[in-house]
Amino acid sequence: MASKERTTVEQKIKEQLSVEEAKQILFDMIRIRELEEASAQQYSEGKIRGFLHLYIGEEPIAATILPLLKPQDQFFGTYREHAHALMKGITARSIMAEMFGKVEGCSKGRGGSMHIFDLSKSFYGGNAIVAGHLPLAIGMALANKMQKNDLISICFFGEGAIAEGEFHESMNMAKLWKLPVLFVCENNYYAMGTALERSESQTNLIEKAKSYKVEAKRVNGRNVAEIKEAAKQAIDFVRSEQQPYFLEAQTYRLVAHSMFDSQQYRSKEEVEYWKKHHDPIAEYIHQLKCLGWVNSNEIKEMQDKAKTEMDDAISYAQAGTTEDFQSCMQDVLIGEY
Amino acid sequence: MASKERTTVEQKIKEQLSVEEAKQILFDMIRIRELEEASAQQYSEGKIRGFLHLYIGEEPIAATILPLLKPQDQFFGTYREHAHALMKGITARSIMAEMFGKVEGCSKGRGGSMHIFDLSKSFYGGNAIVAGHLPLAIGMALANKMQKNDLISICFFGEGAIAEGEFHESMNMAKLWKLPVLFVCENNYYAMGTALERSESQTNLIEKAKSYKVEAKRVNGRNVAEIKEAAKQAIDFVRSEQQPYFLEAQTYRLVAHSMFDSQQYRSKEEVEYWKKHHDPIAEYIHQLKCLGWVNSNEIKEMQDKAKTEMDDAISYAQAGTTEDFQSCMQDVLIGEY
Amino acid sequence: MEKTTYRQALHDGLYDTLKSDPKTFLIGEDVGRYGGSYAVSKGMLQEFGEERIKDTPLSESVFTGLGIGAAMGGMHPIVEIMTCNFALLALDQITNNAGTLRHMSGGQITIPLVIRISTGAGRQLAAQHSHSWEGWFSHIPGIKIISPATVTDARYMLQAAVKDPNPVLLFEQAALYNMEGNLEDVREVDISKARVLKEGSDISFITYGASVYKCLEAAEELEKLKVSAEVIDLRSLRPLDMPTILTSVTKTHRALIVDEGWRSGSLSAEIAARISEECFYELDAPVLRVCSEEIPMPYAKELEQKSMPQTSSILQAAKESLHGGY
Amino acid sequence: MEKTTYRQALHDGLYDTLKSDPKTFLIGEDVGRYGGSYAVSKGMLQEFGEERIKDTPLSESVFTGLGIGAAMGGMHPIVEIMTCNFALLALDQITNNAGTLRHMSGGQITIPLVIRISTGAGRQLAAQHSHSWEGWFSHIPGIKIISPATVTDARYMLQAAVKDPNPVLLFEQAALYNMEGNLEDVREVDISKARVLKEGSDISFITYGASVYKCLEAAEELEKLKVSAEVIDLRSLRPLDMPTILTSVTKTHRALIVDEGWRSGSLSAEIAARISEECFYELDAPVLRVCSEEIPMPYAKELEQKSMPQTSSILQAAKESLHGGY
Ligand SMILES: Cc1ncc(C[n+]2csc(CCOP(=O)(O)OP(=O)(O)O)c2C)c(N)n1
Ligand SMILES: Cc1ncc(C[n+]2csc(CCOP(=O)(O)OP(=O)(O)O)c2C)c(N)n1
Ligand SMILES: [Mg+2]
Ligand SMILES: [Mg+2]
Repeated sequence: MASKERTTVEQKIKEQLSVEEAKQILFDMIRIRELEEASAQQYSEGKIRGFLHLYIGEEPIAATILPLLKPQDQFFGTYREHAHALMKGITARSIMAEMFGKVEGCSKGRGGSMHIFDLSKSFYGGNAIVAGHLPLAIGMALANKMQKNDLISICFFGEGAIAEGEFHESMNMAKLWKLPVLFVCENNYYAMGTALERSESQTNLIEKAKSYKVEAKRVNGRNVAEIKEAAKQAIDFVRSEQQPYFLEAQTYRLVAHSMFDSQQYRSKEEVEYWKKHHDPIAEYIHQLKCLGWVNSNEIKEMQDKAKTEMDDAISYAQAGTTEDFQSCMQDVLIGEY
Repeated sequence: MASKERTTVEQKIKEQLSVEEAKQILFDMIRIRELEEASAQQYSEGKIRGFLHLYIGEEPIAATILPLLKPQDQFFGTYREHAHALMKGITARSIMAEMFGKVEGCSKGRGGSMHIFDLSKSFYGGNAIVAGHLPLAIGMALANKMQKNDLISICFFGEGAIAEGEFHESMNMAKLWKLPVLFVCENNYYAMGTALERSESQTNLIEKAKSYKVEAKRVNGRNVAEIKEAAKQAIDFVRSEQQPYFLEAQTYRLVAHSMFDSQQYRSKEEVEYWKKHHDPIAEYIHQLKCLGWVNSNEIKEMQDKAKTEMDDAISYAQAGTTEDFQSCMQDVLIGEY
Repeated sequence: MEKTTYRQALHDGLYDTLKSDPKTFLIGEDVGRYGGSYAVSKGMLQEFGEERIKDTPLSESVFTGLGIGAAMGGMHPIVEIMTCNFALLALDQITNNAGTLRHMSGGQITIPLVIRISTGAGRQLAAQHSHSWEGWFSHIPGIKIISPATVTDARYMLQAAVKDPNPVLLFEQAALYNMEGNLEDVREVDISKARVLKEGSDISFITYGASVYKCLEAAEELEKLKVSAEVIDLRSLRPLDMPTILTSVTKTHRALIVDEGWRSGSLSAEIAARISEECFYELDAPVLRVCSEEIPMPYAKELEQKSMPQTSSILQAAKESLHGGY
Repeated sequence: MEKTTYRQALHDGLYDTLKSDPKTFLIGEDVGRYGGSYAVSKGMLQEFGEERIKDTPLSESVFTGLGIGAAMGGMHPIVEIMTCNFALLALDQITNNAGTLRHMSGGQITIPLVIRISTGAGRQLAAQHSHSWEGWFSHIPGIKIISPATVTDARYMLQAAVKDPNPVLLFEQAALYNMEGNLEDVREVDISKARVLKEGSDISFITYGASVYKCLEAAEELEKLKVSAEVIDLRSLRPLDMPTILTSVTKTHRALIVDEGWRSGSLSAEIAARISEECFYELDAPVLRVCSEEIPMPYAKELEQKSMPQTSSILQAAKESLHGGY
């Protein structure tokens, strides 16, 4: 990053964040990274199975946006949602136990990595049909609006979801019916192995959103201050105007799509470049250090704390139990059937 | 219509059409109108059943565009397709027999009004899942492109179809893959009883098409010369550039959506206004008369000829037979099963 | 007993539901200004206003999913999908969301949603507007499926469905909208039970929806031949009321299932399989089925009628069962 | 006999098909640069180029419909839908177009299309990635449905499907991709026939796909008890090869159907119903079924395994059939 640019970034941090806030976000980013690395580790040890999608490289988005919500604002996310779950206040224990398939997990171990749900935190998944949760989010927004409860729903999805008909129908209905929903598109430029330019004829996603007359803004998903500023405005807009909003956060997935992915579709060099130059945690640490807002000791402390949290989560998950099969036969319908 | 405007319209006719062509289009519009009125009549006599969707008020679009195609260019349309069928060269006899449910009909009487098919005329329906035929049309375009046969596919649909996810996915893929398909949106401002502004947050359909980077143009669907000019350009563009194109023709359905529709959603005055001032056949006749290109005798002749054609079609349909049930059990799969 | 039509009964049931439960609202294509494609919601927009009678764009997948989301948010949405033929566009939402989210979330999510869908042939609407897919959809765990055959059920099933905390698909029988019938003197109905519409001792006709009347007609014909057929209206297709079915078959020892769905993989297959599993040794003859022909529904009247179960084909199958045509 | 894996066999079959029929091309999500989500099409992009190996956007409905349209235009497209769980998004196209257009147009339209779809549980992918819906989809007239269980079928079924002038859905068994097996010395297979994988005289196991191996295992166990089970691999789910099934049941007088689909409304129901209809008097016991539990598939390994048919549950059901547990 050019030094001029860097100054601007730091300027913006000072403008948008208090030292406390800035450090909290850093800590949360570190927690997310630790959670993801712990998950990868547990996957390789066979404790976590199925699909596992990591958020490494995308941390600033969830770490910055989620804390801006009211606790009761409803979140709808994808299968790449550990970070969002953690940020919405679900404990690492509960998340890890879920990934271990234990009944102590927030979804009783029925869902695993892709299906984290915790209604006490207004966390509605963990949805694994790409774009299938967008209609749920706008429906929730309608319920909020009809009940005048001043809540908004927030819906995260990847840029790959935009090609689905559900995106189109949801954007249109959200705008037509003035639904208070914040769409957050995490544009990491790949949907599995399909690059954005092979998935969208119009790669300017803001233009796409605007074609529904939905307000839209793009942010650099590695720039915490920029994300915060835009997300705050967006959330306020959605809540006060009772209208949808589309926020694009440009980012890069530094790891494979899932543990099954051998990444034939992008070069090692490309990934290495991003890892080396644009690891968002390293970038952010650098910025805060330049500002003199954190020092290496504090960072070490944060890392240790996060590691301890994740170690504890793993022990908790490890000690958990599998749901009884008879119990697992419940909850298909309510009542006798 | 203001007289200044009228002059321009007539100017344009002279620019775009020969006298012969202009008269042929008028004759075709009259034929369509007669076909539709005959159908309504036969419906009221119980000879035609099921859903019957008429094209009255929209005649200039099919009458002008379809003759510009090569005979082998493949047409995909909706349930409101009698006119297009006639223009693509299917006989009124064949259409009427189909609507009578007779085996002499182009689809053997299995399809009725909504499902006219005739592959010898490259006429691929008659499709009644709104927007469900768009993917077929782009698939056909891909087949044409891969076979380098210099054909294009042309796909008609109403503005209501734009809200479906299939529209979104089709536009995107057509542009991404540079498919030679002409989309023609007949925007009659209502989808059954739902007005455009309640079905689209962005009512400017050209903007919608352009959001996929698809070339797009709007025409007045009552202005024959304007339609011809734009359609010709569009067809040439699709064929030579091997790219999709979106043509919107603004129009008005002067009759009910189908024979079941009591038109609660629009006022009698609105419909009367359009009938009185904007019946496209009356308008066009007026224009051609002003130009001195037709006289009342010729028009009368055209009407008589069209009536005769439709009477003959009805007699033919009436004399037809119902398909044998054993035969109707065929064609589910090819071969034994 | 009051006379009414199936359509009017549905209309009145909808009206009462909207009137009594402020959390309900109706969404779907043309439910408002058009008055509902089958006129069931005629006048509702004027009565309840735009907030509660919501015309949607043509977006089956998303307005269905929106209903699911609103139900998760504590409302009691009533979604209308014009016909089951278009419901395939919403089947991902119905299956992967409505039918799945409660279980997958460990029992946290509740979806008090009703989806009204018209179904069935007989009106010459051809292959993209005429199928009966309610039996097909009854494969999906996590949803209930009901379908009224009588005006009484048409009148009260919706209210029961709205009170049910589960996603309920209510299939309206397109062929019955104009049917007149006697409204029974009840204020509510139980949607979990099948109903014996006619008692009999020699053979059990198991059916639902529009085919009920064909079965009753066939049963009447059989009376003339001194054969006593029992006619069961299933009412609920998922879950199935097996006790009522098994009690009947255990009594009559013969079963004939009449189902307007395509034969292979229809609901009739499931019922036949269960009867064989659960009371095989009570059966005096194989369980038989009368279903629709496995072709896309043809338009021509005669062909359409021949493709569907008819009183005559029911009679013929019944005779086969009774006399052992094998 | 050559050893190969199910995945490799599918890969080789796909390769040969693309090589031998210039009208074929492969489209779907990540079939190209990613190499196929299950690596079946790995290397194909490099071999056949972008014209014939086409990565699509996430648009299941439209790329499936596009395949139908291209087939109507004379090509032989091979569409890949990653898993059947996402195929609901394309079910309108499959049913209302692929399965309908030929008949509805009076026999004019031909759709030589193949859709490859992976299916099945066992990999802890939970409720939105694990279901077996091929049996459910086999309700649709106008399409064929096949599913290879052996490496030989994995190798040659695609070629047969591409040669078939009808729309064919080919379901790949996700649980078998890594399975090794002996490739038989054949050059083609007939996709219309079921296959007796093991002959037996006391009971018929009727199954397909991954459950085939559980049935074979159960049959082996039964041998120890001097019970001889016949194992039939259906191979084609629509149409069903009834002669092979009925011949077997007429011989063994007992039938057990093993189907990884949810029990109610599964293919197993149809087969059970047909067996009862067509050879009721040959049956010494009710036709039994071992299916998946009717719940969205849970993630936890133990729960997932308990939800699916297993050798033990097959054995138990077989014993019930043999000893009359009723
Ligand atoms: C409807 C559907 N189609 C395909 C898939 C398989 N799939 C899972 S994630 C994914 C890529 C999604 O990419 P994007 O939306 O950009 O999100 P990202 O994974 O990059 O965060 C695909 C194709 C799916 N889960 N659902
Ligand atoms: C998927 C689907 N949803 C609903 C319908 C019922 N329907 C038939 S025509 C129609 C209106 C379509 O309007 P538009 O696309 O504007 O075409 P128009 O009839 O005005 O020519 C509707 C809702 C259908 N046939 N298919
Ligand atoms: Mg992405
Ligand atoms: Mg319209």
